[in-house]
Amino acid sequence: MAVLPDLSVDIGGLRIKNPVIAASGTFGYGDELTPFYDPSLLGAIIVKGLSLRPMPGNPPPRTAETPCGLLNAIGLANIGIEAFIEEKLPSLAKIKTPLIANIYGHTIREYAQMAKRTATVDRIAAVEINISCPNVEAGGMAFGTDPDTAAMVTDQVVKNTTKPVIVKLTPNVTDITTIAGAVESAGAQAISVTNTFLGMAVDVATRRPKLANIIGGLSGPAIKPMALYLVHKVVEAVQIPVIGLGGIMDYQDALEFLLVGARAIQVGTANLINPKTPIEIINGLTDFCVREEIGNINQIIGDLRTKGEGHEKKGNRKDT
Amino acid sequence: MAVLPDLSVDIGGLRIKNPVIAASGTFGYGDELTPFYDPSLLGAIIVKGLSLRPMPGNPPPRTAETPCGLLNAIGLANIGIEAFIEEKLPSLAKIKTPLIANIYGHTIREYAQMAKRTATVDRIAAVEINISCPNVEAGGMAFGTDPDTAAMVTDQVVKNTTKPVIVKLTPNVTDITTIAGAVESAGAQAISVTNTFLGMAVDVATRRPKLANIIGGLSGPAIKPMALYLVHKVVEAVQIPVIGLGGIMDYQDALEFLLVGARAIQVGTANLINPKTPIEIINGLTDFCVREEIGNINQIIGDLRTKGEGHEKKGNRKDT
Amino acid sequence: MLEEVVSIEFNREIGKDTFLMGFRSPLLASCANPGQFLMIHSGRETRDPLLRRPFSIHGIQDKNTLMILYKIVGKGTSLLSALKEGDAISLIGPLGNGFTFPRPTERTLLVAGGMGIAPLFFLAQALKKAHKHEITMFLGFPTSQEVVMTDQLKDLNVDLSLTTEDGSLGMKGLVSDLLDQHLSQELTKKPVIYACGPTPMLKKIAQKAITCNLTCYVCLEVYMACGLGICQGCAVKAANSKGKSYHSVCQDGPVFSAETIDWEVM
Amino acid sequence: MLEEVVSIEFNREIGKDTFLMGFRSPLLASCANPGQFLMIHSGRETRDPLLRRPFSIHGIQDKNTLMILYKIVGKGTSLLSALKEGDAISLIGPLGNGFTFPRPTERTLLVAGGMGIAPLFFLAQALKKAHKHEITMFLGFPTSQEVVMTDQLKDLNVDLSLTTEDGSLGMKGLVSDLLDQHLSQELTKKPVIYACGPTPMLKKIAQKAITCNLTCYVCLEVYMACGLGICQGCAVKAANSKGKSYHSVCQDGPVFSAETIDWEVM
Ligand SMILES: Cc1cc2nc3c(=O)[nH]c(=O)nc-3n(C[C@H](O)[C@H](O)[C@H](O)COP(=O)(O)OP(=O)(O)OC[C@H]3O[C@@H](n4cnc5c(N)ncnc54)[C@H](O)[C@@H]3O)c2cc1C
Ligand SMILES: Cc1cc2nc3c(=O)[nH]c(=O)nc-3n(C[C@H](O)[C@H](O)[C@H](O)COP(=O)(O)OP(=O)(O)OC[C@H]3O[C@@H](n4cnc5c(N)ncnc54)[C@H](O)[C@@H]3O)c2cc1C
Ligand SMILES: Cc1cc2nc3c(=O)[nH]c(=O)nc-3n(C[C@H](O)[C@H](O)[C@H](O)COP(=O)(O)O)c2cc1C
Ligand SMILES: Cc1cc2nc3c(=O)[nH]c(=O)nc-3n(C[C@H](O)[C@H](O)[C@H](O)COP(=O)(O)O)c2cc1C
Ligand code: FES
Ligand code: FES
Repeated sequence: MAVLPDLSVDIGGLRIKNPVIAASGTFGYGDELTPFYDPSLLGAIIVKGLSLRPMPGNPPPRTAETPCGLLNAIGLANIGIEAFIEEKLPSLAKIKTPLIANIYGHTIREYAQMAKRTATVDRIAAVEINISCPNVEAGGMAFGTDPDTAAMVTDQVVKNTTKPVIVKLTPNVTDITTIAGAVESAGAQAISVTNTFLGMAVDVATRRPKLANIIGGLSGPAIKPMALYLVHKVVEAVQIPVIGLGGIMDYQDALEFLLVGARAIQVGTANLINPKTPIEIINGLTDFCVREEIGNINQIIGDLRTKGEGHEKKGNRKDT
Repeated sequence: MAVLPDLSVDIGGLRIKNPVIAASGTFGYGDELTPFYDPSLLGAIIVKGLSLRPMPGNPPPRTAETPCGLLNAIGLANIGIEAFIEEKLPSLAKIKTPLIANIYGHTIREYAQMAKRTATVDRIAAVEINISCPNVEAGGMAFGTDPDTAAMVTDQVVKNTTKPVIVKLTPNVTDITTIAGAVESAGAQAISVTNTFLGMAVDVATRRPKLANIIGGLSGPAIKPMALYLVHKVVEAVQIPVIGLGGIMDYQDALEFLLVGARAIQVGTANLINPKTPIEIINGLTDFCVREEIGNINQIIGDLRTKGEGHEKKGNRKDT
Repeated sequence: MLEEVVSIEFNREIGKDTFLMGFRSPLLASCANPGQFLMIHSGRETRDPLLRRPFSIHGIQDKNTLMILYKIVGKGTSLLSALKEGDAISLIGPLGNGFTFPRPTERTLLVAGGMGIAPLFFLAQALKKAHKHEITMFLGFPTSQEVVMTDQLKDLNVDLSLTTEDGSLGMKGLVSDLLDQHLSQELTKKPVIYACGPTPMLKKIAQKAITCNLTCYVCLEVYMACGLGICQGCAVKAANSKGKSYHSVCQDGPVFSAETIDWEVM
Repeated sequence: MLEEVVSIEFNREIGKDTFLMGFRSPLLASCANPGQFLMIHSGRETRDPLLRRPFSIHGIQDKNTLMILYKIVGKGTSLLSALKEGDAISLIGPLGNGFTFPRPTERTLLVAGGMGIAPLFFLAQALKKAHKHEITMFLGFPTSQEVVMTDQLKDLNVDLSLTTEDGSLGMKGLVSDLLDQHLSQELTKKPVIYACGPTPMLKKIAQKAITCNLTCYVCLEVYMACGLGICQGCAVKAANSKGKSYHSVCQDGPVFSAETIDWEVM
């Protein structure tokens, strides 16, 4: 009876078959979770953050659990963009979904160089600029906290690649809308909100920080309400599509982000705990649409209802 | 055998018998939790946020639970500073611990007026300036996100009262140290870090925000790692004492804040769940000091050990 | 008002997703009144769920056992339902103001929607005990599988009428329809109404009662963070805007006289 | 590597705060090797604790039952210990690389500190089954109440020596002292060492083995977020800085040849 709903969405020129994307740094280089399901089922995959040259990452311990959250200070351990393209990409041929390169540079020049390197690689469908990593010394988050610098990085990447450019913002700013506006003006085709929140934890038995790096980035369910707020703000501030992420663990969480206006969502920390999360979310969204007689997922996007006082509308579910 | 440790600390000229303070907005006007224990046992009590005139607060729903967190948009519902002083204070005479007034103004002038009003009230031991409430239209957080405005408010309050002045900062800024530095220069005697983080939540069944106010402030264990990070940063940036808060639920949490350098801590959301939390923390800290042979709580404050790599020092607990 | 860790005596499913839980607490049992509630926390090691959950006191058994009746609607109630005999829970209570009892001669009409039966059963029990009141009770449930407590109410000699939304038992419709029907008849004696259930139902009933000039008490269920009167989270708009604008449900309620609430915004 | 929700067959305290848990999983049991581990999540409704916890596979019973041996040290293990027969847990495994077996003629020395016994018992079992190896085993525990598995090891005909830190059973001291003593004797045949336990213990043993030029495998316990090789969280410094600087314990280990680790920074 039920026709399957159309879950496809468009993020800045990149059409994906469903709005569920694997977040950078929580999905390896793309095929690590193949024992659990076929990654081709995902809307897209954003690979581990890549830098111009290989990076060893920070000393351990690199992760610590906090209430409903995960602190990490991986420090962008990666094999470098060259090795990724030459050695890793060929083995990902069998994955039939867009691969998005997440790039991180120590300088604006490095961002530009990496953008150029992606330009000629067919298998890379889009570029996500990471100007929001809290775990590296130079660059990283610093590029994402100032509108002018954020715009400069964006501009250089846009000019040097043929691919759609997504800018991933940091939440650690006073006003995220000014940064969002700046990167939109600089030519970004989409914005990802949000990277991790700065945090730390102390082991009281040893009186030492739980991370060798002392500080790290907080992710997971703990940050969901803050990430949702930021997505809400950015959606109101820009015209380009916003990809929402931060603490999404199930399809209801995903729906929250879609309702505030995210065009697509990313699953990060949840992959580490339940690798099948993205698939469960795709199935959950499909079932939800069938149940609510929604033919196209775009009907949900941005359909947050803010009129009227109180919760009197509870239970008034259907209007499509 | 064991002599009881000295838990007393000094916060900007105010000496308190232990470093455990009830946070504003989570302890009523001071005597509401008397059925559970004698509030005189606390280091100090910060009463519900007061404004110049009574405020009714925001429409409901005003609170929503998130993973390990609580969103609130109370909107500073309070009886006004005059009614507090005239009607409430007299009934608090039996509470033998310093009462701190948490004040919030719509304008700098209002802050000054309230400061002046406290100056002659003996029972008010100190003033905590709330320039960080995310739940009111005018003023509130706006005063806390700009160093110059934050300094102006501080300056006016300091000039108009005889009491020690504590400034309570918002975490929703790019660089909290600039705000901390500004209020220190303006004469603040202590700094409280932190108020709530901006957040929101959506009820997917009704497609409505869970708060009538749409956005609110996030508190509770979820924010602990971020609050701890901010305290760590502010302690490094200023000379005046820092009071740490955000997600403290037990004495280990309290120890984390003391170890990064907080001179005292506040208990907020935990009061709502387990009213006896502050007492359990005081007892926990006492036992900890006895166990570790620490005679004075100040020996713990700031004793975070950051040298050396890895967690090899685990178990190396004693050095007093 | 006290905090106590108690041991669960029983926790059994008596209707679809509906559980009856009992725990020994002589102290609480000795001072609990119908309409009052408890704040309950089940998790010991975990901070999720974070807050306590409010539940009406549903009754007292053998003097020392307190009961709650609850339905699984989310995380907290789901975890609660997994607890077994002997497991410990922490509770704070009794909280709030209970029902104002009718005068012995007044006709008493209880209207319960779903779990609204929890406090109203306790009230019926107490009224029968106090004055052998004649009680009429209208009960509404979504469907027959969720119908509970009817036998016990019959044992109390309550004059019972039942609705289900799908018509699988009793009359088909909402419990407020039953009340409307009832009030449309010529009544010899004006009833005092006690209502508990979902907000939209209470709104209908309260507005009807106000129109008909009937005394009506409602027991409100709103989202509560503390239940202790310290967070100001449980506000409902007060009808008379001259006084204070909001009531605190946990302190000023949860039982309110219908005309004290601004039903327009509910 | 697969994810499976299994039902607990038993979960009993066999020493102070030390539990033996068994669950039916024919699939996992058929492919598990000593030294490999599982990532386990107990909470269903709650997100706290958030992450799975890693546990060594401790053995196989009746072909289909997998076992873990664990100690309560925090929130996750405490919640685990509260689970009962019939409760469901989710597990992912088998993960990581197991132990490289010694040649049948090699003298085999197992050194376990505390819960380090978990994988080494499985190894002893497997070695006895494969080649009837002669096995010497040094076991260390904090105190006699925490001593577990010694009877089972004796049943396996393992040559057992025991230390406790407080001297309440066996020799007083650390298990690494026992090894030092042993290696200070004139040995006719160089042993292959297999060690598992707290990092400071492994460090001592590994450095000793390297000095004595002995083959030594260590099974490392570090904080793991995913256990699946995707987060890069479980890094340990590699000895040979020419190659890659860090190993991933969950993927490249948890069993490592002692000389591949940079013990200076451990
Ligand atoms: C004074 C009082 C007495 C109550 N007595 C009973 C009772 O006797 N039996 C019973 O089954 N329930 C009772 N409730 C409601 C009960 O508190 C909620 O069902 C419970 O808190 C839900 O917790 P949860 O974690 O399972 O659901 P959540 O996961 O928190 O929420 C699930 C759904 O329920 C809604 N919800 C949550 N809390 C409330 C609330 N307090 N009021 C209305 N909707 C809510 C949420 O918005 C959401 O849609 C009472 C509430 C109050 C305020
Ligand atoms: C490959 C591997 C195999 C393991 N096998 C076993 C086993 O068979 N039996 C067993 O009892 N334990 C084993 N562990 C350790 C076990 O994973 C931890 O004890 C458990 O994760 C603690 O969880 P918790 O929530 O109870 O403690 P938490 O509340 O998370 O922490 C409590 C304390 O334990 C420390 N801790 C937490 N996790 C680890 C870890 N992974 N390594 C070292 N210290 C840690 C914390 O720093 C803290 O001091 C193994 C660990 C690994 C990596
Ligand atoms: C272990 C780990 C590694 C990460 N690495 C990267 C990275 O390389 N590049 C990046 O842009 N974000 C990285 N992130 C951030 C996530 O992509 C995501 O923005 C963040 O975790 C919030 O989403 P979540 O709560 O769903 O995890 C990493 C996060 C984690 C937990
Ligand atoms: C219900 C509620 C009301 C609050 N009201 C105030 C207030 O009036 N003034 C203020 O400065 N902070 C207020 N706060 C913030 C707390 O004092 C505290 O800064 C914050 O909740 C973080 O600490 P916690 O995680 O321990 O709760 C309120 C917090 C909550 C949850
Ligand atoms: S629920 Fe906190 S004041 Fe009522
Ligand atoms: S624990 Fe995540 S890569 Fe090893």
